[in-house]
Amino acid sequence: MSEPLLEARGLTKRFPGVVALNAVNFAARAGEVHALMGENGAGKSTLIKCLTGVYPRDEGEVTLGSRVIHPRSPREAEAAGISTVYQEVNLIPDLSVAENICLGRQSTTFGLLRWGAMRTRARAALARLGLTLDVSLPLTSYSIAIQQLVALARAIDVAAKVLILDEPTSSLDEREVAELFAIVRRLRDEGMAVIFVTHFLDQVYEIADRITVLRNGQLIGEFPVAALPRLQLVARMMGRDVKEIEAMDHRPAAAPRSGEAPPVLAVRGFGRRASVKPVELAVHAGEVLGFAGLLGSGRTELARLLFGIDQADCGTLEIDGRPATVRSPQAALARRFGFTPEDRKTAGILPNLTVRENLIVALQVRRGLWKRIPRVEQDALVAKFVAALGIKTSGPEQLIKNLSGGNQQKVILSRWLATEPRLLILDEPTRGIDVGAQADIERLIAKFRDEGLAVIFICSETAELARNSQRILVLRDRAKVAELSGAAVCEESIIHAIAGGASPPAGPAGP
Amino acid sequence: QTPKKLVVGFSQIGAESGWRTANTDSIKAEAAKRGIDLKFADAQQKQENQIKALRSFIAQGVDVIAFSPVVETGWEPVLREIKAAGIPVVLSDRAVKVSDPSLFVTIIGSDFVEEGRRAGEWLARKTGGKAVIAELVGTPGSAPAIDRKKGFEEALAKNPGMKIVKSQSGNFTRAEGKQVMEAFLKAPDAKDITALFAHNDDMALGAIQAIEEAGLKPGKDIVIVSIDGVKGAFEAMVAGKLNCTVECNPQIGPQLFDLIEKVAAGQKVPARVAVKEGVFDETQAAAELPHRTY
Amino acid sequence: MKFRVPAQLIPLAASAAVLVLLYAGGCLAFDGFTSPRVVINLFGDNAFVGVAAVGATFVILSGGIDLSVGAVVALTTISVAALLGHGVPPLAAVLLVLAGGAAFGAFLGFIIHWFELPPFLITLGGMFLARGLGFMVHPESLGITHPFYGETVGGLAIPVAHVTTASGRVQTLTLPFTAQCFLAVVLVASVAAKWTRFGRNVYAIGSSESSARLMGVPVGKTKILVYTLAGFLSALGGVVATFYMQSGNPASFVGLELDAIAAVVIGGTLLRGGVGFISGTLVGVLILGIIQTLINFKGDLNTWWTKIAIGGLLLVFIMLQQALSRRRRE
Amino acid sequence: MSVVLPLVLWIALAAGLCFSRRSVVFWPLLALALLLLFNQLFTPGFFHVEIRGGHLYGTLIDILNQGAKVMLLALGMTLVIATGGVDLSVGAIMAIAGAVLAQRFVGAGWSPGLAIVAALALSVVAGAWNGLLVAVLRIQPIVATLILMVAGRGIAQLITDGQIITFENPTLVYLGNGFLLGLPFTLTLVLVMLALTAVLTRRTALGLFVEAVGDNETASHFTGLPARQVKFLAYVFAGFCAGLAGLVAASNIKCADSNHAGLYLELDAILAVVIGGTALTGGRFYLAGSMIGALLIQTLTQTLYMRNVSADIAPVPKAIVILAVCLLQSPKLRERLARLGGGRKRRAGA
Ligand SMILES: Nc1ncnc2c1ncn2[C@@H]1O[C@H](COP(=O)(O)OP(=O)(O)OP(=O)(O)O)[C@@H](O)[C@H]1O
Ligand SMILES: Nc1ncnc2c1ncn2[C@@H]1O[C@H](COP(=O)(O)OP(=O)(O)OP(=O)(O)O)[C@@H](O)[C@H]1O
Ligand SMILES: [Mg+2]
Ligand SMILES: [Mg+2]
Repeated sequence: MSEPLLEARGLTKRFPGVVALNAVNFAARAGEVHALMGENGAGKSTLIKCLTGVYPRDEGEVTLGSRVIHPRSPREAEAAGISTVYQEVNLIPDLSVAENICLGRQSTTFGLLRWGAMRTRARAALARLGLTLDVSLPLTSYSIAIQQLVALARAIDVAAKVLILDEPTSSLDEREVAELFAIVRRLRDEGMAVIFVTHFLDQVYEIADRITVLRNGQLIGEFPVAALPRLQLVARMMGRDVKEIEAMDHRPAAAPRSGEAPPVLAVRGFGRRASVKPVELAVHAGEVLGFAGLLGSGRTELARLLFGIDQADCGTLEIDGRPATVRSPQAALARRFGFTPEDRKTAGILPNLTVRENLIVALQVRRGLWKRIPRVEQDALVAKFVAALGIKTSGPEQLIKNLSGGNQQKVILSRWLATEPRLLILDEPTRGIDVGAQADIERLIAKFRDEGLAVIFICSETAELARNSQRILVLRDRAKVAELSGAAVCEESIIHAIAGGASPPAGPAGP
Repeated sequence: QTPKKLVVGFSQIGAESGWRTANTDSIKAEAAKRGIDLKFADAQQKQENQIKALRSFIAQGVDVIAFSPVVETGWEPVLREIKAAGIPVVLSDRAVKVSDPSLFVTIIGSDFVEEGRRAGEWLARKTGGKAVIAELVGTPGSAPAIDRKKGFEEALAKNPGMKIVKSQSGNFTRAEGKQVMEAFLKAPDAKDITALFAHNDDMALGAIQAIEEAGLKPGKDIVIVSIDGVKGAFEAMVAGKLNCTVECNPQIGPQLFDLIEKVAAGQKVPARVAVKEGVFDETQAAAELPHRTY
Repeated sequence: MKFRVPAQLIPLAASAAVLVLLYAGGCLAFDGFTSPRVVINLFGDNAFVGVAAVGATFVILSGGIDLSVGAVVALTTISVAALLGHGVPPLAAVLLVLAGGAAFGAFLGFIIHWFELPPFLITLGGMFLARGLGFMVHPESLGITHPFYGETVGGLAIPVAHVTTASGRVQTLTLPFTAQCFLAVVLVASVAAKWTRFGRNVYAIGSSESSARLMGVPVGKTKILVYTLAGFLSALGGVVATFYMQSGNPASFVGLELDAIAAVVIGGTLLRGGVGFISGTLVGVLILGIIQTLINFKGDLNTWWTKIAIGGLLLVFIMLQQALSRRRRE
Repeated sequence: MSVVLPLVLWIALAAGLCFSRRSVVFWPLLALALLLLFNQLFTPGFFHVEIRGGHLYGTLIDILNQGAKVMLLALGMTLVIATGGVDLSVGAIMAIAGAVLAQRFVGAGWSPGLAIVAALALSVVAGAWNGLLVAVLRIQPIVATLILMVAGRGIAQLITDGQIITFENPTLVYLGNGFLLGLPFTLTLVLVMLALTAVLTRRTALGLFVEAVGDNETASHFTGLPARQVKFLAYVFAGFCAGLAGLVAASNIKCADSNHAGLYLELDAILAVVIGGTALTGGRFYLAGSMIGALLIQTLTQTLYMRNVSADIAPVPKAIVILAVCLLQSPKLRERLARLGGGRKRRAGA
C-alpha cells in the first residue's frame, strides 16, 4: 500500500447546532480513486471544504505529501496542488464558458489577457470530455448538465496532484459519465489521487479503488472496494443491518390502472416555438409517466410548459377531459399541480427562510393571502413531513440553506405533497440524493400514486425511470419520439428509443 | 423692417424658496413685456448645471448672458469662454470672484454682508445693545449664509453687550428652522435667550411656531429679526410675532433688463447696480403689507 | 455560423441607439444644436461625472454600490483648492488628493469586505464622512488662481473645429483637457475591465461571489481594490472638476452619486452586478448630458417643468431601451 | 416627571434588550441605548421632560414627534426592501402629498378631510406608478423610482405653483402638532400604522410572501406565488406611508414647502430599515428594527442640535454612528471577537 498523498487527521468542524465532522481521519493515495460515501448530510462536502480551505477547520491537521498545509482559500489549495469541483455547479453564470474554465489561470502578455488562447484552451478542455460548445456564450445559455461538464473541464484543465469531485455526475448521462471516467482513469494512472463523491453505487464500483464511509460526521471506516460488497456499503452508510437493507429492496409493485376515467392531464399538438415541438401526452390518476431522453432533449422544457412557467403557443390542453388552460404557475397550483424544478439552488429553495416556511409556502399560496395557516397547523405539517421523509434538520426553524442538498430536495417535495396535488411533476427529484433517501422518495412516489396521484417523473437514470414508471415518454431533440408502456417499460427499450433505433411498438398517447 | 429680437440667456439657481420664485417671475414677466426672447435655464441649485447652461447659451448664440451664480467661485473658465465668443455677461443677485474683472460687465443685486449688518444694527437699536442671541444660519457653505453671518457679526462687534449663544443651520427651510429652534429652547440655558436672528424669513417663520409651542411669545419674549421681506414675514409682523425683516428685493426684472438692453446696445453701464431695498419693522408692516406681492 | 448580436451587448446597443436618436431629435428641433460646440460641451461638461461614473461602474459590476461619490468629489475639490492656497505645488496637490481618494476607498472596501457589511450602508457612512471632512478642510468655496490651472491645463486643450460666432469672428473650438481625461479614463478602464485578470475577477464576483470564491478568485483583495479604484476615480473626478471650475467647494456635487449610478445603469450595466460594459457608462453619461442640453435649448422650462422633463425623458429613455432590447432578444 | 419618564424609558430599554437578546433587533436597540446613555451622561437637558401647555414637553418628545416622518417612511420602505427593491421616491411623494393637501384646502377650498383623502389618494397613485414600473415593466427599482424622485418634486411644485402655501386650519395643524393623552399625536399615528402593518404582514400570509419574493423570486414564482402582485402592493403601501409622512411634515410647519418637504429623507428611511436588520438584498424583514433605526437617526439629529455641533461638520458624527452600528451588527466582527475570546479561554483551560 502506497503512502497517503493527502491526509487529514482528527478533522473536526462544528456549525451552530451541528457537529458536521467529528475527529475524522481520511487519506487519499496517489494513483488511486477514493470514493467518499455517506448519506445526505453525512459531512462529505464539509470534509472537502475543510480540506480545501473553504471552511476553517476547528481541529485537526492536513498533510499533502509530507508537508502540513493550511490552505485558507480554494486558491491556496489549488496552488498547493488540489483541484476541486464542488457540489452543485459553482461557476460564474454571467461569464462565458471559456472564461469559466480559465478564470484565475488566464495566460497574459504584458498583463493583458489572451482571449484567443483562452478560447482555444477551453475548447480543448471540453473536447477531452467529448464536448463541443460555443465557448464564447455565457454559461447560463447552457443546461445544468452542460454546466456540470464545464466545471469538470475546468478542474481537469490544471495539472494537480489531487483531484476532488463532489457529486460531479449527478446531472450527467451515461455517455458523459463514461467519458469522465475514462479521463479519471487516465489521471489516476498518471499518479494523481482522485477523491470522488457520489450517490450512484454503480459508479463507485466501476471506478473506485477504495471507499471511506461517513455517517453523521463520524468516520465509519476505510475499505478497499473488494472488501465491501454493495449491501455492506449501504448498511454502513445507513447504520443498519444488512438484513434490514435486504428487506428494504422489495419495492411495492405498480398497481395496474383501473377504470376508464379521463386523464388528469392530456395535451394535443402542444408545443412552443424554439422550445418543444408539438407533443401529445396523457397522464392518469394513479400512474407515473416517465420522461426519458438525453441531456437537452427537452424534458425540462416540456415540464415547464405543462406547469405554465412558459406558455405554449400551439395545441390544446385538457384537464379531466375538459378543455382548460394553464398559463402560469398560479393557475397550475389552482389546478392542483405541483412541480419540483431540477435546479434546486436557483429555482427551488428560498435559501434564507426556514425549513418550515419553505415547506408550507405552496400550501399557503393555494389557501390565499388572507387565510394564513395557523402556526400550530404549520408545525404539525412540518413535523409530519420531517418524520415521513426522514428530513435531517436540527429543527423546523433551521434555515434551509444550511441543510444538505438531499434534505433540501425532500423539503421541496414535501412542499408540494402538503398541497395534496393531483398531478406532481418531478424534474430530477433524486439528483444528488443518497440511496436511503432515494429509496424513501421512490417509495413515496409509489405510495401517492397508489392513492390516486398522477406523477410525471423526469430522470436521467434509465433504470430508476423504468423501475418507477408505468409509461414512458421518450424525447429526442425536443420532440416526442416514442411512448413505451406495459412490458416495453424497461431499460433496454428506453435506451433503444433514446438512441433512435427502430422504435419498439409505441402506442399513441391517450385513451 | 423690424429690428432683430434681443436674445438673452438667463441661468437661474433654482426655486429653493418663495424669494427665488418671485425673482424668477419678475425676470420672466419683464422679458415678456419688453418682447425679449428669453432663454431660461433652471440649475436645480447645482453649479455644474449652471455652467452647462452657460455653455449651451454660447452654442445657441444669444446676445447677452445673465445669471445668478450659485456660489462665488468656479466661474473663471466658462466666463473666459463666453468672453472669447464675444458675449457680454450681466450678473444678478450674487457676485463672483474672478481674477479678471473684465469677464463680466456689471452686477445687479443685493449685498448680503450689508443685509446682515443692517439686521445686527437694527437689533442693537431695538435691544439697546444688550441681547443674548440665537442664530439660525442658512445652508452651510452658501454665499448668503456666509455673508449675512459676517455682516451680522460685524454689527455685533460694536456692541459688547450682544452675544450669540446658539448658532445652528436651519438650511433656509421652515421645517429645519422649527426643529432647530425647538432644540435651542430645550437647552438648560434656553431661558436666557432674548433675541433670534434668522438668515431668512422662512426659518424665522418656522422658529416662531417652535417658540409658540414652548409657551413663549415670539416678538415679545424673544425679539426676532430676519432677512428677505417675503409676504409671510409681513403678516407675522402685523400679528406681532416677528419684529423686523431686512428686505432683499427679488423683483429686479425691470432694473435687470434696463441694464441688459444698455449692454446689448454697447452703452456704458456702472460696474455695480444696487437694488432698491429697505428695512421694515413692526411699525411699518401694516402699511407695507398690501404692497407685497411675493 | 449564424450572425447574432451577443445577448449581453443588446442593452448597450439599445442605449447607443437612443443616444443617437436624442441627438438627431435635438438637431431637428433646435437651431444651433448642430454646432460642434454641443458635442464638445457634452464631453467637457460631463467629464467629472463620467470619470466618477467609471469608478461606480466597477463597483456596480462587482455587485456593490458606492454612495460616497459626490461627497468625495467635493472633498477633493476643496482639498486641492486649500492645498494650493497653502502654496503646495499643483502636481503634488493633485497626487496627494488622488492618493487620499484611493486610501478613502480602500478604507471603505476594507470594512465592507472584512466585516461582511452591506456596501450601501458603509458607503453612505463614507458619504457623510467625506462631506463633513470637506467642510472641515474649508467651510466655504475657494477659488484657484494658480497659473498652472489657467495656463498649463488650458493649454492642453486640443483644437478640433472652427466656428463662426454671431459677430462674424472665426473661433477655434478645442477639446478641453477635462474631456481628454474622461476619454482616457474610459479607454484605460475598458481595457482593464475586459483584458485584465482584475477586471474579469470583478465580473466574477458580481455574478456570483460564492462561486468566485470557490473558483479561487481572490475575493477580498479584488473587492478592496474595486473600492480603492472607485475612491481613486472619484478623486480624479474631483481633480477634473477643479480643472473645469478652477475652484473647490465642500457643499458642491450633492447627489452626484445618483447621476453616476443612473449613468451606469442606463449604459446597460445591471445593478445586481456581473453584467455590463465601461463603454456603456460613457453612453449613459452622454445620455444624461444630452437630456440636460435639450432642456437648456428648450429654454422656457421653469424649475418644476425642468424636473418633470428630466424624469419624463428618463422614463421615455428607459422604456425605449427595454423595448429595443426585448425586440432584439426575440 | 423629569425623573419618572427617563426611568420608565431606561427600564423599557433594559427590558427590550433582555427580551431581544437573540434577535436581530438587539444590535440597533443596543446602539440606541448607548447613544441615549451618552446623552444622559454628557448632554445637559436632554432627558428633561416637563408638562407644558397640558402635554409633555422635552427633547425626548421632540424625538418622537420629529422622528415620526422617518418611522412612517421606514414602514413602507421595509416591505419594499424586503421584496428586494428600494424606493427612492418617498421624499418626493411626501412633497406631493403636502402640496395636494395645501392646494386643495387653501386653493380649492375643500374641507380638511377631503383634502387629506385627496393627498393620500395621490400618494397611493404615485406608489402604484412605481409598482407598475418595477413589477410589471420590470425596470430595476433604483432607476424606476429615480424617475419619480426627480419628477415628483417637480409635480409637487407644479401643484403649488412653486409657492409655499400656508394654512392655519386646526384639524390640519393637529396632525403634526397635536397631542393625544399628553403625547404627540404623530406617535399614535405611527403606532397605529405599525400595528396595522404588523397585522397585515404577520396575521395574513403577506409577510411570508414578501420574504419569499425577496429571498428567491424564481423559486417563489415556481411555487405559484403571485410575485408581481406582491411587489406591486409593497410599492403602493410605501406610497401610502410616504403620503402620511408628507401630511405630517406639512402639518408640522403649517405649510406645504414643495422644494424641501422630505428632501433626502429617502436616505434616512433606507438607513433606518437597514440599521434595523433588514438586508438590502431582500428577504427577512424586521418592522420593529426599522422603527428603532428611525429613532436612532432622530436621536442622533437631536443630539447634534442639543450639543450645538455645527451643521456643516455634523455629517462626521453621523458617519461615525452609522459605521459603529454596522460594526456592532456585523456577525463577522462578533465571530472574530468570539474566536479571539474562545481561543484564549480554551488555552487558559488547557
Ligand atoms: N454552512 C453551514 N452552516 C450550518 N450547517 C451546515 C453548513 N454546511 C453544512 N452544514 C451541515 O453540516 C452537515 C453536513 O453537511 P454536508 O453538506 O457536508 O453533507 P453531505 O454529506 O455533503 O450531504 P449531501 O450528500 O446531501 O451533499 C449537515 O447536517 C448540514 O446541515
Ligand atoms: N449539448 C447541448 N448543446 C447546446 N445546448 C444544450 C445542450 N444540451 C442542452 N442544451 C440547452 O439546454 C436547454 C435545456 O434543455 P432541457 O433542460 O429541456 O433538457 P432536459 O432533457 O431536461 O435535459 P437536462 O437533463 O439538462 O435537464 C436546451 O433547450 C438547450 O438549449
Ligand atoms: Mg454534499
Ligand atoms: Mg432537465
